[in-house]
Amino acid sequence: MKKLIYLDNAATTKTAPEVMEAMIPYFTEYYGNPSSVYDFAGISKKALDESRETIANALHAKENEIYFTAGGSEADNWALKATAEAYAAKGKHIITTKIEHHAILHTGEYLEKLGYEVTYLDVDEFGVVKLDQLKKAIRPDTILISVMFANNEIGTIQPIKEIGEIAHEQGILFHTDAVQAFGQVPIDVDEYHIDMLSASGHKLNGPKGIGFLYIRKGVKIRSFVHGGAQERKRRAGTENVPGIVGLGKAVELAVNTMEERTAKEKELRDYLIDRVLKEVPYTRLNGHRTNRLPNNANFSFQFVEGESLLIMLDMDGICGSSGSACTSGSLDPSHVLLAIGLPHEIAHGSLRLTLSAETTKEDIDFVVESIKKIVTKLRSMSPLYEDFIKQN
Amino acid sequence: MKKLIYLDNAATTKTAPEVMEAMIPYFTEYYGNPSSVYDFAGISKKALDESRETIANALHAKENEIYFTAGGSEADNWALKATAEAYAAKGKHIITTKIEHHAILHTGEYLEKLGYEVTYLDVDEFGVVKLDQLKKAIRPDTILISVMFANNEIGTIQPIKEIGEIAHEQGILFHTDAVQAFGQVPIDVDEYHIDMLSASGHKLNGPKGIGFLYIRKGVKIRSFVHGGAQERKRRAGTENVPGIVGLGKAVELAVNTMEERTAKEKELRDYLIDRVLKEVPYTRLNGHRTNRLPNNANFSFQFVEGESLLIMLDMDGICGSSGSACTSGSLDPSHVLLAIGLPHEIAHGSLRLTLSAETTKEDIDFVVESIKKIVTKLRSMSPLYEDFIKQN
Amino acid sequence: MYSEKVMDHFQNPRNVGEIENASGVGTVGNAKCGDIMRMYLDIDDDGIIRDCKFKTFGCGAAVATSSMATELVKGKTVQEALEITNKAVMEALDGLPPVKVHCSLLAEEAIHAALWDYAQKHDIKIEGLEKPKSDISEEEDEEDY
Ligand SMILES: Cc1ncc(COP(=O)(O)O)c(C=O)c1O
Ligand SMILES: Cc1ncc(COP(=O)(O)O)c(C=O)c1O
Ligand code: FES
Ligand code: FES
Repeated sequence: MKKLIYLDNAATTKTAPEVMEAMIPYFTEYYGNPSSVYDFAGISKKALDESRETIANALHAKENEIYFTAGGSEADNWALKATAEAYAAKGKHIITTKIEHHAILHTGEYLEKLGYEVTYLDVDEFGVVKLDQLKKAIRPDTILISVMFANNEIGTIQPIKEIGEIAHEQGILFHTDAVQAFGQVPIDVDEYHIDMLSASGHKLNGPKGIGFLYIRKGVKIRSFVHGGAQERKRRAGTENVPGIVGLGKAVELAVNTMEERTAKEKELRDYLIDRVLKEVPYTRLNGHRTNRLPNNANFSFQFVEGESLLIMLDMDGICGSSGSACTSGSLDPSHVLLAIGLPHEIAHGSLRLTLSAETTKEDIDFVVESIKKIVTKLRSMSPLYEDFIKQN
Repeated sequence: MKKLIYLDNAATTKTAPEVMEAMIPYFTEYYGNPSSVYDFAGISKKALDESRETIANALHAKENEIYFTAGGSEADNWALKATAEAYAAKGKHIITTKIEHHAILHTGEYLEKLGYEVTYLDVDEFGVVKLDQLKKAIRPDTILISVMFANNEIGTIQPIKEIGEIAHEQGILFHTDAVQAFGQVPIDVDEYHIDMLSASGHKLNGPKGIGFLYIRKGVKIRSFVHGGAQERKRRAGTENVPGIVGLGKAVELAVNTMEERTAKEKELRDYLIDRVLKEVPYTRLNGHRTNRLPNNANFSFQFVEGESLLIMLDMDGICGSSGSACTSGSLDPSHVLLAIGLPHEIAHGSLRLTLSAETTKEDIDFVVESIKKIVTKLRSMSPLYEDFIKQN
Repeated sequence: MYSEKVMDHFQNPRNVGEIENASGVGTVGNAKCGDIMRMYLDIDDDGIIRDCKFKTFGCGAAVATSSMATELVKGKTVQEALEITNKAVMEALDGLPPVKVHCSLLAEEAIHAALWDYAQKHDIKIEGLEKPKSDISEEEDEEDY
């Protein structure tokens, strides 16, 4: 296989070798069911406890506030559905934003069908939630505010602390989907007034199929998966021991390397952004210039369609992603890019590149040259570009 | 560590080395997100398709009828909750049994709170559902019959084909929890009239944290986890690619080795049962003598408490399990043992031993001697035994 | 799951057995988990517990607490024995897992039941001893879910 420049780390990441190493014994050697009585199963139980502790520490939370799930989507579904159920007597109004991941948006729509009311807040042109709109949206029957920590497409980081303060002043629960942010930015659930937080292993060099929901002690929570007594009777199912061990290791690594890693990523990301904006005309950066995930760059190239761009990058060995309609199951362009005010045809030509610790300056140089070449080629084929040139 | 005789394969199994080998590349090498556009992610996508095909073939189903989940519990929850939701207009009555796994029972109780009615069928002394009772339980508003294929505690295999026929004659959907049976007995969803079937990877030497729900084409099904467009838009969340690959491999192995493996297990199981019943007085076999899982033996030793028995077996390096209250989170003894008519104090002294392909005759001989010694010791300490001896 | 002390008392329970013509015998059961404990006491004329034996049908914690309770009781006066609480037994065992705390109540109750039997047989009144329940089952806080 030719050299691969993998710049789609917001979609998923490579499982780190250290994570692999930590997991392997729990598949074939210490495979006991943590619920069993014998000593052999105690090894699995201990591994769960240690992973839970590592994760709790990373968030400044307590161990018994961490509940393992099969990933970010399950955690998001759980947070919304179970809160809706447990607090229905108080009210049936939920506030979220227009730029959430589908795991939140579609769950919100589902709850609307069940008779709940959901307010989807707008964001400004950089993708930041408007705090005054949030304040106005709060009603006596509002039971939950769910705002993502950082956006998966444009990388914008929300003013989580301010949102948490507003929620808590009003006695409303605050959930944040931190699937993209956890491991990339420091999070303190107390300082930020977070009551629930979703995260997913495969976004931080951990395994796929494992994640967690942080639930602050005292929050009334119902089960989402009913059955056995696992996870303090809150989430049934034999624990994914290797996955949980892998997640714990990944969190440990992410926390320990965060400062250095993200500083390096930011530098490369800014180098990438600067070069692309300077060297490719009719291009814009989506998201906030500084308040964004350290590894995220998101561009819109006018007159260019996203899927074509991706396929050509792929031919150069570059993996990226696009908010283009054509790459997703649905045919609507990204709801996030529309929410920040991009017109359809520009939203279509977006490119998200998300770096990892392994990304080098050489990679970025290669990518910039490739983008320049491809955008030029696609524009030369584009009727939109032809019209534009003729009109100018 | 001293030699371990692992006889708790109904709780969980060792991940097979072949399964490990198949999975590993998908963690660190082919880690792409199957939903992505580039070629690199196509490798992951292809792996999913292959696993789906293997599993479909094992059940005589079609590939697009297999939906991956995080395990058996999620599959059970999904089957019941989504059917309840999708068919509420037809009726709100569900039939299941008293000996289902908690993933079914607790989900049933949850649905009852939502206004559904659930009939829990009795079983006979061997743990077999009574077909005439089933027929009588059916009502015009019955939307689902859910009966487990084989019981996890006592191993009894149900007359699934007959139940499927009854369901289909009445136009009622039929779900079976085959978490214990899949890979141990041949299953043909068409022949048995199964509309939905739950299975879990870690019960058949596959990884933990992965399972699937078979859903027959034509069955109206709602999502349980809402979000992205994965699993034909039915089950959101980035696919657990390594887990799915491992599950596929485990199913392939289970199917290929089934005949030979289960014949060997049956022979050893019967040897174990015969020796224990013959050599340990005041002992009974729970479950059906012949219609039982090839690897399952379940005994009750009068006057003996299960947890003590397990801990002493553990000291001899033997891993088993018990339906005793004292070993579970709840303090009630096994609902299954009570359902087959055992009184509390006998249900307490139950021991489940579940064999694997690796179990040897030497293991069984060692285990029988150990049981004899321990049961004698525990009886000498038991006030119940003292009373019994004095009275006789 | 259990401390080393618990495992030691479980593996090598002290004072298992019966006492013929015991001064007092008490049998208590835990309706909640179905376990049963019987305690035999041999008490001399000065009211000192000379010997103590037990039999238990129960989990590892139940066996270990029975064993430890007999150790604690031996040599004590009736009044001292009465003051042995389940907490004291648990502490002597270096603790029990939270779900097993109720098992230790069996031991405390079994001592009380045997002392009650002794008092009945010898027609004496022991200060602070009430007629024991034959079934103990104490409410545990279940978290709602
Ligand atoms: C019959 C049965 N159903 C469901 C389950 C749940 O499966 P899992 O633990 O994989 O969620 C199990 C095993 O625990 C089982 O034995
Ligand atoms: C912000 C956000 N939330 C939720 C998810 C869902 O996570 P998972 O795919 O692990 O279920 C993702 C990633 O896909 C995400 O980026
Ligand atoms: S033109 Fe093909 S999907 Fe948009
Ligand atoms: S005595 Fe039953 S759980 Fe301990």
